[in-house]
Amino acid sequence: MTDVAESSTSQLAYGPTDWDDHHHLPTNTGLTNEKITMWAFLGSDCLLFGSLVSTYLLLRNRVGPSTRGPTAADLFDIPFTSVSSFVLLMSSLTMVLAVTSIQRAEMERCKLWLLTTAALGSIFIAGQVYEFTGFYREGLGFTTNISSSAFFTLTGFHGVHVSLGIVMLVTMWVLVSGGYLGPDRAETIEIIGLYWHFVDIVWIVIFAVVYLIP
Amino acid sequence: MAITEERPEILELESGDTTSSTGVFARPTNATGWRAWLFTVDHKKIGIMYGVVAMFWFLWGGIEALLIRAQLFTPNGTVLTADQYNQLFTMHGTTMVFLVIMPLAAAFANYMVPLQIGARDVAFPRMNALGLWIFVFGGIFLNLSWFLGGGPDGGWFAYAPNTGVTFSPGAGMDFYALGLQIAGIASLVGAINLIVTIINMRAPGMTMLRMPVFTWMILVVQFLLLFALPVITVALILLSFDRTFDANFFNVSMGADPLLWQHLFWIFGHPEVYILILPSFGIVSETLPVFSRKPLFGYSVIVISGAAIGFMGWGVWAHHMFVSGLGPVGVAAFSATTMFIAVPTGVKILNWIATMWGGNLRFTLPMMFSVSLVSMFTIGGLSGVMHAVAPADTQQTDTYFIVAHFHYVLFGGALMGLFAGMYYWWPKAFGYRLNDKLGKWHFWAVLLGFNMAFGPMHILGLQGMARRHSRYGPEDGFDFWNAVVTIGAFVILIGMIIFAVNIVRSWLGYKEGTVPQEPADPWDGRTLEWAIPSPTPEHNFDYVPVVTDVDDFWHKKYQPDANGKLRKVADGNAIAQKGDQHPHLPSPSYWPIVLAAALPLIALGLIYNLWLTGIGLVLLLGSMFGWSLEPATDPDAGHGDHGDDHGPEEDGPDGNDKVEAETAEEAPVD
Amino acid sequence: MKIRSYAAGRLIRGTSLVLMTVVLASCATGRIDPTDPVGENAKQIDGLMRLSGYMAAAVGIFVAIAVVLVVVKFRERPDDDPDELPKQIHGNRKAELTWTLIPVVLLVFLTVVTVPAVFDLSGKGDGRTIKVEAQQWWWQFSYDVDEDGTSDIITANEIVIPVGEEVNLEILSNDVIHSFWIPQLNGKRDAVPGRVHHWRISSPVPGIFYGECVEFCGLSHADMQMRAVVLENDDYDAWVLEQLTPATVPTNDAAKRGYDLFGRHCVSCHVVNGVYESAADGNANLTSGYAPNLTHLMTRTSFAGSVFELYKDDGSVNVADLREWVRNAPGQKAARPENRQGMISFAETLSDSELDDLLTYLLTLGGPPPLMPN
Amino acid sequence: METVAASEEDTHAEHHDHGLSDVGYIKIAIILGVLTAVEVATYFWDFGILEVPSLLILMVVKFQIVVSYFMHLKFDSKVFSYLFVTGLVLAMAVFAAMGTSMVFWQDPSGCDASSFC
Ligand code: HEA
Ligand code: HEA
Ligand code: HEC
Ligand code: CUA
Ligand SMILES: [Cu+2]
Repeated sequence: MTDVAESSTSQLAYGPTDWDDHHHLPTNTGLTNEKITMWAFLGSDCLLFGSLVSTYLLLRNRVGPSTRGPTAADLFDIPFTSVSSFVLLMSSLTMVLAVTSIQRAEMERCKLWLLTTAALGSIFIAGQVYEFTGFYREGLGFTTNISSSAFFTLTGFHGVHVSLGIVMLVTMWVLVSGGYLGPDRAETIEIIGLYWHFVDIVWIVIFAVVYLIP
Repeated sequence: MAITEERPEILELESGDTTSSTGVFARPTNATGWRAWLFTVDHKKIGIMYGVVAMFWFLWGGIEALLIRAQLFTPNGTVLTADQYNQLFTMHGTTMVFLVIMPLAAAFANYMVPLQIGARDVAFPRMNALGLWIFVFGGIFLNLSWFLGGGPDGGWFAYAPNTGVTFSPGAGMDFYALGLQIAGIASLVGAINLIVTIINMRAPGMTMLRMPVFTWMILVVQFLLLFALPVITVALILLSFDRTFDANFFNVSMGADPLLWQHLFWIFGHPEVYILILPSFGIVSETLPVFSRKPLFGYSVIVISGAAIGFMGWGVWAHHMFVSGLGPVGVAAFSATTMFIAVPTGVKILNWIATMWGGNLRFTLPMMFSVSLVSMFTIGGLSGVMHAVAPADTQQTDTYFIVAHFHYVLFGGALMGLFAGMYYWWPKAFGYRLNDKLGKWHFWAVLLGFNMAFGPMHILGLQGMARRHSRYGPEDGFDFWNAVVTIGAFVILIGMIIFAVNIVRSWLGYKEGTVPQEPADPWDGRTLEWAIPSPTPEHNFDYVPVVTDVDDFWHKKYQPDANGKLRKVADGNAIAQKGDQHPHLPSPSYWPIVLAAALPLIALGLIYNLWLTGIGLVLLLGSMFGWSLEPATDPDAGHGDHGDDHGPEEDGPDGNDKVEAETAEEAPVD
Repeated sequence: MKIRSYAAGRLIRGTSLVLMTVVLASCATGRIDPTDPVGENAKQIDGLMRLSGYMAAAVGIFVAIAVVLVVVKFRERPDDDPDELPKQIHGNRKAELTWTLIPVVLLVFLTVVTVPAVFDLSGKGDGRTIKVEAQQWWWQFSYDVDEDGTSDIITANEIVIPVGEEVNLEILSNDVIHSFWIPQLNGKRDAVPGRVHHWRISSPVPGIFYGECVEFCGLSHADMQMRAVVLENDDYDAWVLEQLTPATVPTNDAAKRGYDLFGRHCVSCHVVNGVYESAADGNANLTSGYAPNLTHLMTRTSFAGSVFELYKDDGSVNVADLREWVRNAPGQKAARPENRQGMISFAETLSDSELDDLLTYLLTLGGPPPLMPN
Repeated sequence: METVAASEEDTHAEHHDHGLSDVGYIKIAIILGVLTAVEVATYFWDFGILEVPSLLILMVVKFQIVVSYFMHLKFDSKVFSYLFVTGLVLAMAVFAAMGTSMVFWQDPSGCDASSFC
């Protein structure tokens, strides 16, 4: 290190160095920019869901003079939601299998797991849509009362995250199928996997805190 | 991150390379004229554009302030109606905070951080351009409200339920909520980009504790943004849903608690004030050593205290709510936490003074602004500590005592620091200095006007003048000082006009040749940006510098002689890089600006007609695909497209252009 | 050397001059004055404020001196050798520690005096309870004289309290957030819809103390003032008795015509106890549901958010302003009647003679006030 | 290269340990499934005062497992942990404080908005 500094004459304070000629510049951490980006984004998203969850918790039982209708919690169908939570949980397994497959260059398997994950995600979303319409039919719309506004906003935001994840997974499937994305790009799938798992852990929290804790 | 061979300027699809992205649309080639600016992905051009746009909004925010002051010049002023007044102070605060100070800091961050860490660009150049354009459109969108039925009228912290549809029926608050949302996206995109850049793209040898303090403070600020923005995002979403879709978050008759908004806003809002000040703290930590010809006193202490301020800033938000009905336990707790923020801040102030102590102080313009930051910010900080004494704050809050506090920290702190930065880095960015004489007039006019405008506000506050009051009566006894304040505001205006004149005259002079070309290192600088020519060449560094010390460039110039005494061994201008290499640079791109344009469309649609939102969404998705399908400038890049919601940056074809030209070897990272 | 001390001297003299002007000028005060505390709580707050102010000033002066010293002493001189570097000091652990610890000590001290004061100053007053309701853009005060849980006296904009008693306030809001502040009696407290906030005020001397709304509450936030009227105990009891008396139908002709007009135009919003009570429990014509109770209008010294004086200096009624108010309220004080915020205009509805009659009626509503502003 | 390149913060970056085998992941998933079943059981049977704490513990454990194994945080660079955990801890601390202050630290008022008390 000191060699570099001293060998460079004062004419060339920052001239070409040995280092420049023979090596490319690695990132300082040895990690890719993309993966750091995703983790930073997930750190940020913790605050987003933190705000939404605490908003729901603070508002779920509040009543005022013109409160009407049931609260969201009154209408929960725990067995049903348990099943869809389980489906989302298992999609994390298939996601991780997609990642390991592409890391081993098993493209067919990777495609299969990608699609499975997307399918499980879609089942979850379908379940959510079913749940929402059910609530609506029982008289709990978005504007009915304060707990419904908070509930639909929280779960809706989660649903939007899942849906975006599904879009990404399907896109990945297309790219892998078309041969545009090979094992050397395994990290892309891994990064999308991170996002997917994050959406899953958010649901773990929502399921426990919103649905199960009375 | 891999490195490429010499590459042609325009890239088609890599034949045979199945893993690079498809090149459906051509990228613009190195465009000239206005195109070179609209489609650029160069962090320096982007930085300059941030600055220009921010100065435009500064003019506008200043005019808003002057209208406010004109109204308050005399008792029962008749310049403005109450309604206009309310819109003006709301937009004045919002403009100054979100459209002036934040983007000015972003201007310096974008321009200087890559230079200070020895990088050729930021991690994701296209994302960088995206951030700029989203900010530009966000600002325009926010101000469109003036032409579409009136500006927002709820104050910059928009306390619910006054900002709900019932009490603010116009579209103004919709523009506020959605406009800040858009500006927030811009900041988030920028924050992630800069975090990754600083974590990952420093020159070899530049460890975290060898980074320039400015870069450090920018890093802290980006983390504050990263974690604070989601909170206001949620707050604004709740407000928008209430206003647009009839949700009940702040509907008291449904049982809402209005304090929820206050908590969410200030959980963002207090870190936000440190977002505003820390870049300026970083700037003066650069200028004071340079112009004192001494190293920064306690480099690591200053860095750590900066991080500590950022960190502690999360635990004090409720000091804005001392009279909101928090209850004594909360008030006492937040009162105590707030006071102790003075400790790391004080450490900085005293370290700066210690830096100057025993130095050889050159009173150039950057130095003058820096010293005025040190003294003026302290005044504001100390009144901050007075607010932190919660019982006393029950007499101060919502009076001009608070207005005095935050103008001292915002104008006397943040803005003074940013002006120091402008004078300091002007030669680096443009190749010439701003005229010294005009600059001095600017400085003294601003310093005088500033103290005339905001000093008496302390007195007015203690006399009981409430803020956000569109008038006061002759019986209140506020006339004299209000007149002084208004005159002070116009003195600031004069100072700022001198500044504008200075810019134009120096630029014309430079073009004519009467203002000299500045060398690479005009101030005897300490950090890497002075080791390259002025103005900065497009590729920044000919050769990536290898760093062995804090203030590495300075150590190249001054080395101990045989007796251990420091001697100047080289002239900075002579040893600076020549800027004569031509490494490959990322091509411009159409997509950032197109994608950004989709956001105001979506927002306008939410206010007026959902069809417009649909069109905006189509444009958004389309440009995301365009973005991903654009040919990479690097065979290693392009992970394909996936519309994930924080911007399709993972395909970052531009992310990898760190070192290309001289290096031939391809080596995978893992 | 000489030049330096001359510059320093000039600076010091200059600053002290400025400071003196500031101090002198800030003695000139208006009606609202937090720096002239009267109430017990306000006095306690004032003590803390002064303490923190002196501390801030001390630190500020220290920093200012240091900056001036540095700037004067270490500035570059023409005869300085450009190649001679000043001593390169990178830091000093002891110094850092000193200027970390000294502020810590100061702030610990400040915390130690602040925290108990916070608890001291919170909580209810031990005197009678008065309900304070804020709405756009005026204040309503209700008294439960017989303590049966319902309001017996409802008045607007002027809270009347007996001297020496620490009354307990229950602060509410009927629409948006406002803030209750009578600086000479106590600090401020927000009125937040959906919440009840306890606060207290007291004054050891009789008199009128001025206050205002200090949380931005929309269009006419600037015109939402209030007064505290502190009365000797006897006067207070007399005031209560008068307020408890309901209004009656006037006998005088003009006043009777005004009374009828009132019944036609005003009762959708205003209550006059004993005669017009239809609007009593909130009404749909206003977002907040409330307009001032006018039963004893003339016992107040001001009207419409205490923005207009009800009496002139000579003690006669300020008929001109009151008439103009009734004719065209939104022209006098910004409001959004179309959005049910504030009083509507009668400029189109009422003829001049009708206005005169109405005024005659309004002037029969109680009065004069127990205490006049001097 | 390694000598000059600044790989100071992170020395683990090189050996990208990608965690478990497929079978290992399946085992993890089974564990997660079982934990979820226990969670759901609280809905059918009464756990008394243990219910809320046990649900919270189960939630945290599940969270931890997914993050450590499925997201490899346990095996990956510390940089990622710092980024994520900072956000997570900040969120928990800030919102815990906000919730506490909104629920427990209120002025004692003990009456509703429309009556004397
Ligand atoms: C750049 C922005 C900035 C900065 C840096 C600060 C810094 C501080 N602020 Fe300020 N503040 C604002 C911007 C800022 N503020 C704004 C915009 C508002 C109003 C928002 C609105 O209502 O619209 C506000 C409002 C505000 C309030 C609420 C007032 C109210 O509405 O009732 C409070 C209360 O505690 C407060 C406190 C502080 C404190 C303690 C600091 C501290 O960080 C200051 C620390 C610095 C020093 C103390 C000086 C140097 C220290 C020494 C020399 C050491 C020795 C010192 C001692 C021992 C005391 N601020
Ligand atoms: C950084 C932030 C910032 C800055 C710089 C300023 C600057 C000024 N502010 Fe500020 N102000 C706020 C932030 C800021 N303000 C905030 C957050 C609020 C609270 C809002 C709320 O309550 O909601 C507020 C509120 C506020 C009020 C209180 C209103 C009220 O409560 O009723 C007042 C009153 O005097 C005021 C006055 C001024 C004045 C006179 C200036 C002057 O310093 C302005 C001087 C500037 C100019 C005159 C422009 C000149 C520019 C040029 C000529 C352009 C040059 C161009 C090039 C070089 C290209 N401001
Ligand atoms: C739409 C409802 C409405 C109607 C109708 C109305 N007022 Fe008012 N009035 C108000 C409101 C609201 C205020 C408080 C305004 C303020 O202070 O900003 C008020 C205030 C007043 C005041 C001042 C009271 C005080 O103590 O400050 C008087 C006097 C008054 N009205 C008289 C009248 C008369 C006379 C009429 C009929 C000709 C009338 N009002 C009709 C709503 C109404
Ligand atoms: Cu009521 Cu301001
Ligand atoms: Cu703050």
